[in-house]
Amino acid sequence: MNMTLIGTTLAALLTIAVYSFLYKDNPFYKFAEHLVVGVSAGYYLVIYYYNFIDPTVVSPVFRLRIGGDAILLGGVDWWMALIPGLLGLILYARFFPKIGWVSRWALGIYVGGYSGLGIAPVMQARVLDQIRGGALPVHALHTGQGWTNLLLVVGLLGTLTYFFFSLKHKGVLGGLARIGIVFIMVGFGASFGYTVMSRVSLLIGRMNFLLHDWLRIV
Amino acid sequence: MNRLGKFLQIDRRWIFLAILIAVLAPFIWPMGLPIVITKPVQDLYNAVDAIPPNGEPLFISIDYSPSTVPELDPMALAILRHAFSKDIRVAVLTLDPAGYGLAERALEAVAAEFGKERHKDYVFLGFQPGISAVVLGMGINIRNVFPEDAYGTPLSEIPMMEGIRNYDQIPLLITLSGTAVVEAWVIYAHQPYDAQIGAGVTAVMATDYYPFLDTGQLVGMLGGMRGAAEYETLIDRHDAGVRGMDSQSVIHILIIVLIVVGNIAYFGSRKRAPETAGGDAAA
Amino acid sequence: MRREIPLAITFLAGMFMLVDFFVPHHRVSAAGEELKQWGTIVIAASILLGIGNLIRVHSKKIARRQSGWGFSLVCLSVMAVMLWFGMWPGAKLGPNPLVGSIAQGSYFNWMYLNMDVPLQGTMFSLLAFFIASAAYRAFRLRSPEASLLLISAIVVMLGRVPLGQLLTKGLPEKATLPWLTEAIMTYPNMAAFRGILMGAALGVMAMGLRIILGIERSYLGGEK
Amino acid sequence: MRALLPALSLSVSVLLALFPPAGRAADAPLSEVVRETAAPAAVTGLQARDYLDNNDRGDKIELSWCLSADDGAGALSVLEYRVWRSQAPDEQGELVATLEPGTAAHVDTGVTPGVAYYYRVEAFDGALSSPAATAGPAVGRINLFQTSRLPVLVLSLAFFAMVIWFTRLAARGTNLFVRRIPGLNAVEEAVGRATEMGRPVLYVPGIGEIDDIQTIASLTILSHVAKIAAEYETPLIVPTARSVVMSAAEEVVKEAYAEAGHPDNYNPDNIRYLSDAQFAFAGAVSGIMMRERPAANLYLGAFWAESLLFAETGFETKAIQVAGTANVSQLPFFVTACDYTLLGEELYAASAYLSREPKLLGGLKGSDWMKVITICIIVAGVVLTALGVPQFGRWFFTQ
Repeated sequence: MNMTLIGTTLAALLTIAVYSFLYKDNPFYKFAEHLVVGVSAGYYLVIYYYNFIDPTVVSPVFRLRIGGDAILLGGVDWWMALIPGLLGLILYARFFPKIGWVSRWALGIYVGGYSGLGIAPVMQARVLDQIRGGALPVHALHTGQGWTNLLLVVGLLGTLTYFFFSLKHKGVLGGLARIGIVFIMVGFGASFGYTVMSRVSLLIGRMNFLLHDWLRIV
Repeated sequence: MNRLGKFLQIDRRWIFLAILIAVLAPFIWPMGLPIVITKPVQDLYNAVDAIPPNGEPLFISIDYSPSTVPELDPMALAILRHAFSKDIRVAVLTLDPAGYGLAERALEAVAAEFGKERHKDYVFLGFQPGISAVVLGMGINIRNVFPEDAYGTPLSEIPMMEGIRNYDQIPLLITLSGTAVVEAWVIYAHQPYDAQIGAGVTAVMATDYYPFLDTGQLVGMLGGMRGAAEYETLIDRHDAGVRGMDSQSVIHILIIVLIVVGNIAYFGSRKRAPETAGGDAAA
Repeated sequence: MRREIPLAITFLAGMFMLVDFFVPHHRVSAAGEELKQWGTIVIAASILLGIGNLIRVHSKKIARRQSGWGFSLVCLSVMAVMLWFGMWPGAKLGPNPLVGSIAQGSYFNWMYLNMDVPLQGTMFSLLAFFIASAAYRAFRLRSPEASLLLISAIVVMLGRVPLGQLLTKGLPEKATLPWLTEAIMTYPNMAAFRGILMGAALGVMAMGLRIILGIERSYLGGEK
Repeated sequence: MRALLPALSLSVSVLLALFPPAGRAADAPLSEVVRETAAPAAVTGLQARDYLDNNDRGDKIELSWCLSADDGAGALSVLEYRVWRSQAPDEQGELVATLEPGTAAHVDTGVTPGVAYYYRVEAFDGALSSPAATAGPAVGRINLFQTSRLPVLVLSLAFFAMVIWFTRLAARGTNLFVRRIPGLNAVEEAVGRATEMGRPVLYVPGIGEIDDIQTIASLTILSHVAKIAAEYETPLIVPTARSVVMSAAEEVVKEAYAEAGHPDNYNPDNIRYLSDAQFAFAGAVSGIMMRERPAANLYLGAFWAESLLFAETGFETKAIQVAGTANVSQLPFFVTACDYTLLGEELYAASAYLSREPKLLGGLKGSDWMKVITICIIVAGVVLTALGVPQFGRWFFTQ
């Protein structure tokens, strides 16, 4: 027995333990469930430390100072790495009721920064570009392209109307919104059907593992 | 409740059993159904094929985690095999912390298969957190975000990375992902820096990205195991993707049969027992 | 003050990143990069908050011998083992001893590949079963909308697999299942999704603006 | 015989003009005859201007020109374009680039910001150069505005103005109408049912990080749900996949219990961090559903593939399920497997709608009117393209 074979067997047994959940909740599944939570917690801690905390905070602030030279990190001096390090630390202020409110500073920078960062690119990629992609020529109705373009434009306008909250969906608005629902439903159906494939692939992948990699019967 | 009505309330474990049988059977008795190549796959294949050998490297970002391995690993293997068989250089990175081990495993396996040399033919840049920061940072200078490769060699000492500064020197970047990372590449690399982005995504995410193909924000796309199977067919090297396609067919047919049977039972029983189970499909 | 300072910080950080998008000046770009870097460090540093919660909840269970405490013990001990394998003092990355390394061949990597990968992958694959039972239960022709959902799902399911392609092989191209699938994906599906995306984008922007302006602040918690 | 030579060379050059050889002209010896007498045609329309990228150091100048008439076709096939840069209009200066035929633009990097440069571009056929086209002075500047993003700015400002305007209207007490959103009332109903059955409520705020706006929308809804749960004295379980979301959820729920007047009923053990790993989280939440049997499951926030895992397990435990996400790919599963589903923007609307705080409704109104503008632009675009005005797409082209 070598490590590879032990590993494959262990992985196969764990795989079967998870599938047993389909029959009913049982101790094997509970074991697998708690195991994966523990393993992935350990994995994330280690990966985050090595790839992140260490190179951006620990190394610049501690280790490399010992040598005397301040190093540059993406154009920033070592002491600049202290600021985010402190921001990370003050998240833990919430365990000390007296200064707990300080932890919101870190949250403020993070949430505020990313809210601001999100707005304009979203406007660009999801509104402007999609307007550009959505306003298609529909005058050439003697060609198939004209009709499909018309379909796209009507569907887009209908869907947008469905999400109009300021008025009741009656009359023209109601009609357009209804067209929107039709498109949404066809889209959801298609998406569902498309996904079946993805999910089945996963099952096939696991079966391939059990039969090909572990049992070697196919 | 009549007999049909009872059929509607069937224990779903019978369905689970049927699915299990449907997935296993074709493994034991393969049918070998033909595979048709779709345009997004052909486009991506052509884009990879057009990269000159031993020149600027193809970048592959392995942005998936263990949960999507069955769909995305075959893609990574197929694209790597395509590139290495054409002597195209490859740089691999990952934006998903859980992708580190997977990226390393796929790259080293295929590189060994083709006898490629690290730092000359390929390089593994490792993981960097902060998706948008990394993607944007690469637009300015790759060395700012990946000062060294995954094993600590500075990029400046890696021969194949000489002269590779930013997206201008990257002929194509393919992201393989089961999450919205693809969108980050489009928004932060294609939009500002005009980087050429290709994607390999899970079948479910593929629907999200059809609009991006249409607007040219994505060069091409592989969707799900089917996409991998098509790519494997294009490079003429059958592997897990092609092997699974028969099971796909059988399960799809099984689900459709289940839906049809369910509807027959539903209409047959509706007169007496109005059916209440299930979600309200209307929004 | 306890409320104003975080709101002011949120406002400044948000406005800066918003303005950064429109200002190409390299110093502004560099400052933006730096701010983003801070954000990600904050998130990385936060992971101990979660781990702390996990340890607290499970050790309470173990201490009180609550039902299933054995599983809590499994969870905590496997996490400790993983940490020990990965971070043994003096460890460094790259090809080196089995303990204190995360490179291929180390114990850490072995546990990851043989426990984490198969467990998560298998949990994900449960969806193959669930998608079948959901389809069986919910796809009923009970209203026009539900019928559309059902029909387009069936067409796409058939059109995506080789067997479905064989079913309509002899027919003219525009009547084959792969063509219909592609057509549904490209037209109705894209129109609807584009609409939903645009609507959602406006929601994101409005929410983002409310956050920056401090109108939306429930995520910051209470006043105290 | 002598008279034949010019005639031959003429006919060869005509033939070559009509049927350009596949390789470069230099490979064809006969064309040498012609080459000695004339240089390729010069490029036209040369322009030099400051180049603006998104990390502007002012060290780039962008050149564009129209190809030489002899590029690609003709006997005097262009071999390369040569770009010269100088600081005086009549100097030849320094050769900064040689470019392949077919190139009609170049970005000259490495200029000093604020210095005026002159450019000369020549077409070169291997032997002779065309007369130089000149352009300048051009100055590389460090810009403070990305002009290609003007449309984004204009639309964003219009949007902000509307949101702020409606928020102020609402703050002054104007009654803003918002139509009923199907499914939102179900949230309260679900909590009520769990109370009747004496079972807990499960609230999953998605697996997004707190920088995902959906997560923040979800926390706002959570605050509302927690208040109801506190009033009904029903336990509320909140599993999270992100540490920061967990600590924010703790604050939100604690605050809600205090506001509802039941601060003592708040149980910190019910706000749980499970795992950052997607399916470790999904598996653990399924375990909670099976063992603690919540009667109402609310899934609001950013969800990915785990959506159906939750919804089907929840169905098996016979819980009433309300879902909402802006992740379009997951909506089909929530719609088929849950009792009620909030689609896309409805999730963001929900936080405003449920809290019934007038100020939050301002954002909703603002995005509604932005939708009207968007629809108008699309219709205008369709009409303009039909009328043959092709510029429309270009107005919305940004970088």
